[in-house]
Amino acid sequence: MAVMTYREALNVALREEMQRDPRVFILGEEVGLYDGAYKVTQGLLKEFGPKRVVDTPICESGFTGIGIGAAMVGLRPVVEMMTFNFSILALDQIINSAAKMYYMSGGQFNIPIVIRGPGGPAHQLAAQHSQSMESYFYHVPGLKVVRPTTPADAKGLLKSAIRDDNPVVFIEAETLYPVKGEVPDDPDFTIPLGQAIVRREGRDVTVVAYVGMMYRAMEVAAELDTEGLSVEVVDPRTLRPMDTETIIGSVRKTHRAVVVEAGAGFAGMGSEIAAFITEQAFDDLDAPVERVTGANAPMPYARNLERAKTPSNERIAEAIRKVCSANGR
Amino acid sequence: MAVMTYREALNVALREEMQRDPRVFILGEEVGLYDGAYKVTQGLLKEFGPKRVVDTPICESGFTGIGIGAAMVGLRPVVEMMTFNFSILALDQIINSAAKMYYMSGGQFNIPIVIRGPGGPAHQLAAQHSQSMESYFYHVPGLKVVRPTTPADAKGLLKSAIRDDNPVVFIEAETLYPVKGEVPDDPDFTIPLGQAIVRREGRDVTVVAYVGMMYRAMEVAAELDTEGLSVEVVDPRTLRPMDTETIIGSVRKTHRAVVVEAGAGFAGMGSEIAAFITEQAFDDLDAPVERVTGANAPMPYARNLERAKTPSNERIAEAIRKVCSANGR
Amino acid sequence: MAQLNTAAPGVDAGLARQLLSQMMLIRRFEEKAAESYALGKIGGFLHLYIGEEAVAVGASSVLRPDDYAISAYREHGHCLAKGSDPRRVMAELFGRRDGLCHGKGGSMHLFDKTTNFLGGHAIVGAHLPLAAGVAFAIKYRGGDQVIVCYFGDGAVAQGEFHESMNLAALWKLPVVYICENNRYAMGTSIERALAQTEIWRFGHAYGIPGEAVDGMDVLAVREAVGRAVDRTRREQEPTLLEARTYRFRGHSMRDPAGAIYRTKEEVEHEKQRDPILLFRTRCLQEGWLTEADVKAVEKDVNDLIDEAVAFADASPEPPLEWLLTDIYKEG
Amino acid sequence: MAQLNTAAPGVDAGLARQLLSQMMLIRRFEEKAAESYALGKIGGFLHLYIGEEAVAVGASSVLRPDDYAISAYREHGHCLAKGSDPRRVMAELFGRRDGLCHGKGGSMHLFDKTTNFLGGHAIVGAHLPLAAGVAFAIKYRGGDQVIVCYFGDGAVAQGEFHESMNLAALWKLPVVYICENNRYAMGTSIERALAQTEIWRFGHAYGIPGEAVDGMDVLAVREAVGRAVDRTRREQEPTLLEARTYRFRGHSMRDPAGAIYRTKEEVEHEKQRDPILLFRTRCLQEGWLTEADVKAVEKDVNDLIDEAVAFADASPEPPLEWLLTDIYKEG
Ligand SMILES: Cc1ncc(C[n+]2csc(CCOP(=O)(O)OP(=O)(O)O)c2C)c(N)n1
Ligand SMILES: Cc1ncc(C[n+]2csc(CCOP(=O)(O)OP(=O)(O)O)c2C)c(N)n1
Ligand SMILES: [Mg+2]
Ligand SMILES: [Mg+2]
Repeated sequence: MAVMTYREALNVALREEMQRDPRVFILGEEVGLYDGAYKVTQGLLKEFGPKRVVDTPICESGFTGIGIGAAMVGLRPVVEMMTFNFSILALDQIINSAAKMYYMSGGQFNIPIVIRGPGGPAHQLAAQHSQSMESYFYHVPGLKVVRPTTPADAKGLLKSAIRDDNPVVFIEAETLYPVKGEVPDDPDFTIPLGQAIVRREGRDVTVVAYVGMMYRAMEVAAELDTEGLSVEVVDPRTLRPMDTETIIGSVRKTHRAVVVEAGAGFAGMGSEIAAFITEQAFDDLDAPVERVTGANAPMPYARNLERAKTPSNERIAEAIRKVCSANGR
Repeated sequence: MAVMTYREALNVALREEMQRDPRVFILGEEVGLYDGAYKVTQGLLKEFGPKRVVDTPICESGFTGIGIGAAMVGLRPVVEMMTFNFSILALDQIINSAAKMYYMSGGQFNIPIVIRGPGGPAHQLAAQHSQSMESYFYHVPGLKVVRPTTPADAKGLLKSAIRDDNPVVFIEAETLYPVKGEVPDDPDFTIPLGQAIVRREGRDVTVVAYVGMMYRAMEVAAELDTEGLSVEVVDPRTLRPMDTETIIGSVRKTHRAVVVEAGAGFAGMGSEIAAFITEQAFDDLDAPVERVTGANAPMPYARNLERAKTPSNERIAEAIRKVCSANGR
Repeated sequence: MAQLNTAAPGVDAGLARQLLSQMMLIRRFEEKAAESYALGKIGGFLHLYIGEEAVAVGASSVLRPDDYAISAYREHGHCLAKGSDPRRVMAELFGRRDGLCHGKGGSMHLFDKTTNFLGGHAIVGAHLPLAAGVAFAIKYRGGDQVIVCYFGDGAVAQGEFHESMNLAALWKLPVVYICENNRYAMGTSIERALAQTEIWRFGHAYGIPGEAVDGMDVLAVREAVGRAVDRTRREQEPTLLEARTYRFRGHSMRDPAGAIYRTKEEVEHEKQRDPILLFRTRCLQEGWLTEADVKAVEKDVNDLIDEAVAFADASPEPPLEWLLTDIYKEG
Repeated sequence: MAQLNTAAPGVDAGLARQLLSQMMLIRRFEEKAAESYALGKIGGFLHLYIGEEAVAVGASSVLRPDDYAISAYREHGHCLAKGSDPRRVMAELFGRRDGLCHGKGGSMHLFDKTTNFLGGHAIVGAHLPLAAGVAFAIKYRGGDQVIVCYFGDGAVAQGEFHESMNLAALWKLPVVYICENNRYAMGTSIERALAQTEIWRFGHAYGIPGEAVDGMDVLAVREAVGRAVDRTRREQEPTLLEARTYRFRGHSMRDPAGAIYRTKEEVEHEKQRDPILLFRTRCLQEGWLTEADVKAVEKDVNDLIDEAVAFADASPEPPLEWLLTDIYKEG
């Protein structure tokens, strides 16, 4: 095990997979000469050369399409979105070409591509550059969608994504790049897509959260522990396919659930999680699932408004207390 | 009251609003000389001339951007997407420009634009041309999203959408264009955005459904009536802002709910509806909310597979029976 | 009636028969598809290629089997010309189990891995970057194939046209872009869609060589595409060809006449340049084929297509479980 | 040191002072913004315009107040040159209540309805169609305004560039597109991004007239944009100008040196053509201004910007309720 940042873990995953498989290459804005706008691809141009680390002009639809075309005939592109905000320009390619091709062609052309880059709220980047983009993807049959929370997950899941034969939308958390953690060195270490993880065991309530919100949930859980509330925290890690089993298993044990998400709440990921928990564990639930979500507003620039936009520890704690007090605990 | 088709009702709404307000104009592919790919704009070029009914080349992002720019300085464009499938190419403009401009500019530039056209599953148009596109929009703060079910709604809601000062995504149902119904003649007839309607009163269960699925729900309700099950059908009509009050009011009365949607179920509109019903009426619910949704698959071409993709009357009936039998009715 | 007089070096009876027979096969296929559509055996959108056959046939005649081709939704001709079995193509249109895509794709989404035919794409403009991506992969692997990318005049207004031209030129990708300029995108004439109606000239800005070619003359197409493919294969650089053609039918079966936006006279005038009639006449004039040869070709083609229809008719619907297969590839 | 020698008909002391003072105002504004960023008073991305001032100032000097301007995210200069109050612009960068957008937009999203400055857009290429839309509205209303649309060389690879050129040319829309070619899009030089690096030539394909102009020479920019605006106003047709310029700083404050992708020598060489130094020298040479005049301008500018910073500093944060206002406009 080495201790490294989330950013470094991603970098190692890319390097190892490029070493392992000559069909893997990287395509995107500033991934090469500039070493990545967020330095995730640092050193890769030097190691693998311009054939496999390809700087593109600004044309998200065009270069994503190039990746998909290359994947049609057997390469395994990793397309970097400088930030996921720009993936909206490539959405037609990702959804209409990548996600549907295997189906439309009756199983002839699968698209082994990874679309990756930072996403989620960032620091004072305002409405167009700071948003949770996963909502455009997780609804789409044919896509897999990953949101890694820890450095180890970043590495293990990215490696699985690259080895996967399907299009994987891999949304890193911009604010987690400097976060450190232990990461297995084994180049064969992978984490299967579609497996949630219980980050913390607890008896009284299940909190479902990923990326930045997972860290907040863990802080809150530690605090509430001192109040005698035992909080279990589950991180789905992959949003599609969703590991409903692990989540439901946890809820059947705790009888209460809170879902936290950074993005706007209306029709967000939390809606689906709340819905399937209720569907599958209705009779086990002692209270309705609580959702703690980002405000239903574009992201404001001003620091104080920005802070208010995203769920705070206080709001998470409040929701936990609320479900725990309902129908007596 | 005149009896007319859904298509004609839309046409009348456009005509009346263009007569009423010279700032209203229509922009899109084949809206003029061809009289609309689906004939919704029939006769408008003749009546209003090429200045106000503008045929565009195929460049959804470009011409939607033109509409938004024109709206910034006070015009009131109605942009037709030949079908909503193509709106994905204009998504950046709709979301990053139209939906956020009012907020980013601190209230200086509102965008009074309507983006309209047919959407939802159609007949054997396969994966790229037959899908429920609302999921890309209803999550987005700053947008309003309408899905009209009847000819009268089509007229009344489109007129409200055109008079609204905000960007409205107005997704008609391709398969409902020929459906006939009574439509008020009054040129001042409008239906406010954000108001659901109870299509059919009932005591035992609330079914929430819109566009094509609403008609199926009504058929099923009539059938089940003969079995002694009294089904209330609520049509949200506007998906954002959602009239949660009417829906919750109905559920508090019936204690049971089924949500039907044509699109893929995972993280669809039904997830949000199920989630807020459970949140707000948990103690009134005698059974978990059931979701009846389209299969989590791209749309297949073959007729039999296509039929199986979308909820059938049988599946709706089954879900209703299931919630009604849970915890004894 | 109009005549073809292009130079025709190297044309012999065999080649003439091949070209004529392929064009007739596509024509007959399309006529039968139209009939089947009227009978309700084919659903959805059906875009016929009738009138444009010389482009697909001329172009495909210079491709190697390991070269790739990709197209939009009016692609029956491209798919057949690249070598697909008409029976499986027809079965796909019928939405049957033995279709190329097992009935899941339909008319707009034909794919055939065995012939390197890469679809079948129905978002106008979207397959242009895909073509560049295939070319990228060819180059990445050090191969000497090319990809031919067919698209309509309507796609030229789309941003992805520009993105593709720029990337293909910048990175020197071996793709031959063939714009099938039939002068209309549905009801919109090129004059109402493009500030530049000489489409091949768009290449200039990017330094992409190109030319316009008479898309009704199969030999002219063959020559121009031949030159382009040779150059592209040799130099690993893109080419932009504009094949001037015309669709004799409406945009799709739902626009049967195509009469709102163009005059009867115009359509009649263009039909004088039917690529099959023109080439048949030429074959007879040049002595490449006899009347009897042509008759034989006609009969073979009719038999093949009758067989294709019978095959499609006999093929069962896909099993219902297939609704949920081919969404994710396992393992 | 480099010198400016363009013909300068009609330049007098008043105009010279105005141009110099605006360029210096923008420069000083940017320097103070950089300082404030280092102090943590400004957050997020901050893209400085230092080195490119001649473009915004030259262009704005020929616009009427009722003409429009629109830009991308490196827009402080365009916004100020169009007439916005530096105090409110600085307050916006500080995220304060009295900012142009009440602190909701920030550096990348400046909007000022009172000066017809239409933003402040941060998706590369996306504001080009918006500009065409504003021009569409001008024409629709029968007005005689124009809109100037500033964008970077990086936006040229984006499909919306092409879509906008085509639509503006096809529909003859009164928009003057000004590409600020500073030779880099972040770390990507135009040679690595565009198959055609003479950006103004892209207009040819669409029949859009254009030219390249020295973007370091405020009088040259003024003349070229003046001609373009006159023509566009008169003919109601687009123009494409390429202003050749250079950014002296990194892409944003997060790329302070901008040194990975360009050499120190290159940067030093370009700094010899600092548009403010060049124009100041010219003013003195031509006798338009005296040393004392220049000093006075400098002092005024410094005072204005100090005041802007003080104003921004004093402005409170927006109230928390504003998180949920301005999402929908009420009837
Ligand atoms: C992005 C997009 N917009 C609109 C359509 C609807 N549409 C289908 S075909 C077509 C016309 C295309 O014309 P052209 O490219 O000239 O090809 P042709 O049909 O003439 O072969 C249109 C507008 C579409 N499929 N995709
Ligand atoms: C669609 C999109 N892709 C990527 C980015 C990230 N990005 C911001 S600025 C920039 C470079 C733009 O360069 P250019 O247009 O030349 O303008 P300059 O910064 O030189 O003024 C990039 C890639 C973005 N904002 N939008
Ligand atoms: Mg065409
Ligand atoms: Mg630049």
